[in-house]
Amino acid sequence: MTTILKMNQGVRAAIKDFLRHLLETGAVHAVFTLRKQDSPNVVSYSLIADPEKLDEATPFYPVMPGNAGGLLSRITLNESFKDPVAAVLRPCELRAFVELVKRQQGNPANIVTISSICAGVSPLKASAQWESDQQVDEYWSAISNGELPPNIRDSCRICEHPVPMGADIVVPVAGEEEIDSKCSFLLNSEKGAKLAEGMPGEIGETEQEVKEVEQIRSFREKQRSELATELEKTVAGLERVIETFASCTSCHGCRAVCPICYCQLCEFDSSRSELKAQVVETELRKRGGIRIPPGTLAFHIGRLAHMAISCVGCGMCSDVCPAEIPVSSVFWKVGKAVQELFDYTPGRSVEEAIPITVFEEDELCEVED
Amino acid sequence: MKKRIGVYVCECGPNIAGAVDIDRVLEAVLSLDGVAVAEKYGLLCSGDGKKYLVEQVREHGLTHLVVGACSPKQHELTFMTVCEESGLNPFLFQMANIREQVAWITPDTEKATERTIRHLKAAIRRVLYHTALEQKEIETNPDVLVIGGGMAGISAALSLGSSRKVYVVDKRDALGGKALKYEKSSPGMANSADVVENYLRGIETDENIEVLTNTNVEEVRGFFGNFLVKLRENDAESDARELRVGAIIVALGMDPLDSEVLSEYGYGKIQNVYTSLELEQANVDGKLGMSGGGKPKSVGIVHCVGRKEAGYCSEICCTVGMKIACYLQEKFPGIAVTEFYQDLSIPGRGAQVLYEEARRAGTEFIRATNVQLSESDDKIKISYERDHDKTEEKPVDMVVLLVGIGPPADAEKISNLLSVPLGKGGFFTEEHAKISPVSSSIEGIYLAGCASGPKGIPETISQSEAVAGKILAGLVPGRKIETEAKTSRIAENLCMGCQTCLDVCCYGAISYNETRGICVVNEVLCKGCGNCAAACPSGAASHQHFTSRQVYQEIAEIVK
Amino acid sequence: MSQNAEVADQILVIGAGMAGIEASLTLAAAGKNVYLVEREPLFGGQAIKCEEVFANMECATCMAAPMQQEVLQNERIELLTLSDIKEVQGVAGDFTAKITKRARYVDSEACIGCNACFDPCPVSLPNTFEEDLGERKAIYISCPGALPNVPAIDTENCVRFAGEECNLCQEACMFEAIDFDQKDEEIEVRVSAIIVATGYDLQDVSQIAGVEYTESGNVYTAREMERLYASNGPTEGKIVLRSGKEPTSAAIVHCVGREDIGYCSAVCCMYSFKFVHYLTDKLPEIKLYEFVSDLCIPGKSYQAFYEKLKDKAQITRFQNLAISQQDDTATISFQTPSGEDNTLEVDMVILAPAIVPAKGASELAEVLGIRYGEAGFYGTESGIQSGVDSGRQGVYLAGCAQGPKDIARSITQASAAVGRLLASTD
Amino acid sequence: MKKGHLLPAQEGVSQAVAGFLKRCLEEKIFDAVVAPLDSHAGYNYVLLDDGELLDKVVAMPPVMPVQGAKAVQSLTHHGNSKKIAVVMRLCEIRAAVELSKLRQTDLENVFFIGVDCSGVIPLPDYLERARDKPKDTELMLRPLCQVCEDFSLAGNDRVTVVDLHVGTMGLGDSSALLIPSSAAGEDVLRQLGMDSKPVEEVNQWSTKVGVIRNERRKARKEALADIKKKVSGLEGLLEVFSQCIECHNCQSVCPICYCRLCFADKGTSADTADDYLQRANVAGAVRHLPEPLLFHLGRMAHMSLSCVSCGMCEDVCPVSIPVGRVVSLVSEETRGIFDYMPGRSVEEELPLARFELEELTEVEDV
Repeated sequence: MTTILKMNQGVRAAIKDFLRHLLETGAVHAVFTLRKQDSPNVVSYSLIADPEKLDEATPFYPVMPGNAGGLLSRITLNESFKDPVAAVLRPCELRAFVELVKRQQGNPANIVTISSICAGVSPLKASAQWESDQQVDEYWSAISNGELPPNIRDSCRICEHPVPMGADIVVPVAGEEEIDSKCSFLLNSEKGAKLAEGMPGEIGETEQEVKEVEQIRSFREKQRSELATELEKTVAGLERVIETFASCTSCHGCRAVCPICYCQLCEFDSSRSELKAQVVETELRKRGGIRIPPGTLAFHIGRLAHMAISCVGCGMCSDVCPAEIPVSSVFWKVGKAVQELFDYTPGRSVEEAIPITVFEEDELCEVED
Repeated sequence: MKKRIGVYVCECGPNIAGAVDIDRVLEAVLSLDGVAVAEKYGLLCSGDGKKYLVEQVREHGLTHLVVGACSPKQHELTFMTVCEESGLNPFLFQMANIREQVAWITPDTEKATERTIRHLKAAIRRVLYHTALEQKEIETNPDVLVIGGGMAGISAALSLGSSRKVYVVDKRDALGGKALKYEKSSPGMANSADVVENYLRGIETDENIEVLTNTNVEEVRGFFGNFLVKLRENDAESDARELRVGAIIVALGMDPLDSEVLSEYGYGKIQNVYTSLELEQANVDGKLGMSGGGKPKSVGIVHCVGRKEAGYCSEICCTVGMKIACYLQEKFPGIAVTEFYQDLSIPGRGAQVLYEEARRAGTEFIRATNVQLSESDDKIKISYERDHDKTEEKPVDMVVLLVGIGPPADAEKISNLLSVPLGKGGFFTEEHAKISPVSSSIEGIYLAGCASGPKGIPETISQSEAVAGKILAGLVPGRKIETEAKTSRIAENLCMGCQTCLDVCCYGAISYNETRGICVVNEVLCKGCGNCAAACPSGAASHQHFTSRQVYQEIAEIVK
Repeated sequence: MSQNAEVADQILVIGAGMAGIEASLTLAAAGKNVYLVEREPLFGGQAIKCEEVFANMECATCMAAPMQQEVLQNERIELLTLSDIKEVQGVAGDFTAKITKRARYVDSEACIGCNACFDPCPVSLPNTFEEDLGERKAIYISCPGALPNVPAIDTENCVRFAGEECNLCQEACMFEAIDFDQKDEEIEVRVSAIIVATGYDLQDVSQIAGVEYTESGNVYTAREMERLYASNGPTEGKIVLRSGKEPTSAAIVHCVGREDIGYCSAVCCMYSFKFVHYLTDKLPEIKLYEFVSDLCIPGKSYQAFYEKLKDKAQITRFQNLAISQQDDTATISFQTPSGEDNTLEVDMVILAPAIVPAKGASELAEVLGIRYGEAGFYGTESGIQSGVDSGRQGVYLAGCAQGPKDIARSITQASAAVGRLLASTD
Repeated sequence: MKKGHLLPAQEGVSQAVAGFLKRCLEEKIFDAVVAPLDSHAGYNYVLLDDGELLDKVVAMPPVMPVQGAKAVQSLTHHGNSKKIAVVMRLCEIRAAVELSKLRQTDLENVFFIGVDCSGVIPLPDYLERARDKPKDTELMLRPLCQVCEDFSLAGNDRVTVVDLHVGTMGLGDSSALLIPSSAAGEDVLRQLGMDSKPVEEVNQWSTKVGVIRNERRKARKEALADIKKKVSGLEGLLEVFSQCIECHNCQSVCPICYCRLCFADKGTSADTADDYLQRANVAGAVRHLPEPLLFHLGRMAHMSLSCVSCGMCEDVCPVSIPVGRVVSLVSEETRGIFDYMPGRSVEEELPLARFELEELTEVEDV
């Protein structure tokens, strides 16, 4: 049984009202969410303490200028919030935060998490060109038509976990056809239920497990299997991997925006990864030539090894890639395989240990003996 | 270990107590994380106050100390000593200046109290990020290397020889330098060669002084108290000799301005045009006179040759000109000597005496600009502008050019060897032109004589004795020297080896490690100025007591 | 300071200007114990009267203060202010000096320098440290920032010492630092050597023929100019005439009194051009004249300084110069090098007087038994030597006491005196 | 007039250059060559000593996926004993020269072969369209390429580090010029028995380059004036950089940004969650990270003097900030103060590493 708060207003207005309610009642001291900047069509994550500033908040804006889970982990890296704060996170952002907490990179104390059943976000390259609200309107009208919005990130199209795991409050968005006139908040935890006290609306109980509408879910599944098949062809096998990453400019932007890549100095930027004279000699002798700067592929393989187990599939990496490499798709493919191997879902819960940190006697028996 | 910060506010009589509500301040800071005690005291810098602090640190087992009182300039050292006495590392201490920066300038008690809280919070937050630093002591070698065996070098060596071994190195084949070429020294007109020879005898008889002529300095490594010097004889196949010394004196002397200007005066083309040095030499050799052997009846002495090009006044040429006038008048009675000067630079009493003597002997002084020489019949025609307008001419038999003083020819080479920079005019740069005129920016390397700028012999000797004073006081046999605790560090994993820090380090404290491709700080040499930390774009270099983190933390609290 | 320390390790330094400070610090570093005797209630000499010093226009107090602080904090240096040397007996290696330490009437240990005692004092009088351009009380420190930061009572002007029942300052002091019962002390010290660094004075310009200078007119001495520009001076750095007006024109006259004293004072040309910087810095519109006889700007860095400033003033060569004062102006009459007579009227005249031996120099020389020349400077400038010789063994000279020189040379000579001293005792 | 050797190029400039380089390798004039090769899906710099690989040389690729200076850096950062010929654009060579001043490249044994550059297509545009339709004339060059004056050595005294230059402009399709521009360059031609004379084609080439340069110069003025208007004042700066998502791609691909870890990535601020909360309380709301503007200003402070205006940064910005143009503008102004030209010569010292007695006098107080 889950407690549910039903409201007779559109979700975008309702969430702002809810947040305002939290601030005004002092239930939380600040809200971490997307906020419009002074420049038109620019949003960024902000910590908002003044209820008046909530007018600028735009929690479900279909753009992800950074994985908020990663950002929240950096803010709470040294110590947790001392006063309660509400954070509005997309499911993949919430899962990234959980992964980071497991790795001691963030501290969840005093944070109430509000997440949504996510319909996806626009690629940054596209949203950077928006000059009006047209694309945003299209996004919301697609949702109210029960469809998956157009022009969203590839990673969103194939997203396996649009339903958040472990959030205190869940706001259904994807598939809600009356999204602009009514909405409901699922109060998953006691904390969540307590926060909703005093909000106008009808409190009830629902047994029904929240789902995306079937249409969207099946669409995403179809996309996933198509992508998987395609990736079998394009990525599997060394030659193809090389080809996929051939246009990599070594900007390492994928690492910079990846919420899971929390290292200050990446192994692949360190002096250990610099070209060594003897490598040059060997390569010249063997092949007559060597690509410089070297290590393009090694970087991606290495990064896969380090973080694929925790990849939450948010798609930031693909978004910032100047060479249009489908980084996130490759990572999804590899991540999925590794995660399945250990029956591990990154970000499912803080308690679930990261597979490489625990030893199970009977694991990986297939590769032994 | 859990952090236990003690916060103590000094009432400073009515100075702070009268302007700030100290009790409210204490209450506010006591609730902060890590603060174990917060107390006030009448006068913390008093004997009782210091005793009180020592007891407090011990009693409460404090790990960090914060004092809110006057300016750190006044009592930071006092309280750091308190830390030491109480067994706390003195760098785990931070002082908030709440007297000068708050109490004295904030009439409103309410505001002053708020500000005091901010200042203390900032100090508390900063001290959390302090690390214990250690003051190290190192053994020293008291011996001294003197580079250059002219007047500056030998007088320095003589002052030092009684207490330690002194090595005097000169690339030439004998000591004595240029002063040996003068009959007399201006302005005092004492017999120069006699004095120099006297000095040289002193050097010869001093067992502690080793003279190495025909020798070049090849390499210098190390730091104050522990230099390792490699020397090699000129053109010799022999092995390099290695010396260990604690201090180095740069006494390279001067060379006349190597000036194309000379040829503008017809030097080298017109007969009987000499430089002052040539004339001195001829005088000492007893060959003073015209090139054909005759006696000159009239001589023009041209001042400020090369001054405009060099951009500075060489200080001693005016008196040298007068000295030469005296030589000439003594050797050739009845001779007409004219000095063509721009400005007479004759500071002090001695110079005035010489000037008056030259005038008494009949020397004519003409303020002249645009002096030009040309041959006319068997005379030299000097044309010049008097008082910037009238062009006049004067035919003379002989002309002496007073050529300015330039840096020693070896300046650049030695500068590179020692990492002591050259500055204005190409001379060695002093640590501070006014209050540290004989030290270089590198501790343990000193400058004497004309190496740091033109000067006369008395001033040169004064500098040599001053260097001796510095060395005798600072490098005592058997005494260790303390190094700076607040030094810089370079993080190996971040350093790209670009050596920008090396360029900006004033103390030669950073070296480049070829094998590892990174820069390394020598903690003994580092004075903690922080230049490297400011210049390093990647933040690999940082100052241990002023890390970005410490500074940001402090600022963050102040601007909250 | 340890009473039992060997005499060999005790040194007396007379005069706590830059040279005396440098000598004391170097001696202390060498492990010597130093008595640093200063006549005035503050120390730092003439340098700290300047706001900035040539050629780098460095803040003089910022340059001196760290050295002064070091003196105050150094356990090996005992600074005796308000003190005079009365007698010196003995020979090199064992001198006995008698010092009179005049009472300050303020306990230096108890006083924290909060200045609370000034306000209530009923007496105001011209501040001689400020060349009488500002006022002070009978209990006073010479200027903000003066060290030691402990006031002194001027008994000649204090009403209590004139017999009145005043203890206002004592009442204002929270630290019970004011002690009217303090007495002058006679101190006897045994030292192995003495360094004399008593500095210089400026020639009294009112005695110079042809120069009309009164303390109320528009003619100023160089030192008055220094205090006018000083941020801790009587006008807090505002350049105004005694009338309160800003000058629109000023003439800086070099070599004042040079003919009388018969030598060049070495530093006046440089500081006269420094004044061009001072004046144009504060009063950009001011019209400036420099009256120059011979430019004396020796050394590698001084000419560049001159070049930077020379175009900001009209430079005139002169001979036979006379100065007279009017109500709002001053008039300079002079001859150009070609002999033409000329006059110039300006709002302000600044004189660069000659550097002469410090007041009482010859008397002190008699006490110390050292040589002094015709002009009254100690030692000699002749011969080939550094000038630190005083003519008496064990007594060394440093700084302008030996002859006019700039700060760098004073400091060099102070180190040299220490060098000679240490070399002879090691 | 410069002297040059006329190189037949009926099969294209790339093949002509490949042929030349092959001969150099055969004659052992160089131990190896660095040149852009057409490989797999893009153009990569390759170090090679096998002449056969030269068949894939593309003298002037239409894109710049990696700034060539980075290739030289990765090869020579820890010294280099091989004699290497490097074929690159002038902006890449100049960046390599800047890096040598920062001790990131060792150019002792490097022989630079410059090539006339007609500009490159922004990487995303190229990948989207031009890869399949290389002759698509609709495609615009990088904004900074459109206003670049230093694209050729003809009439250019601002770049003195090239040993040999390949001139192609104004010569039609069938020939190219080899212009020796250093003693080493002349020496190489001599060793190969290739004469160099003041042929008529040199004139043609210079004229054509001159015409283009004049257009570019004009365009540059306008473009910079335009950008100056945009970034003037704090408001303008904030606006231009407000979209920044702090991916720092601009810094990672910048040839001059050689730091392993950027100051902005070090997290030195160590702000706690509470600090953010307090700031939010004061301001009502705060952006999650330090203003991106601080990062960009800091970067400009560090590298703008050495900026070669290659435009890499702009290519990789996922949110299309004209970062390259802004830095280029700032660079032009800061360089002007010191009369400094990045990559002009190896000897010209970095202004910040050198102390001049007489500099910045306008900000000094006497």
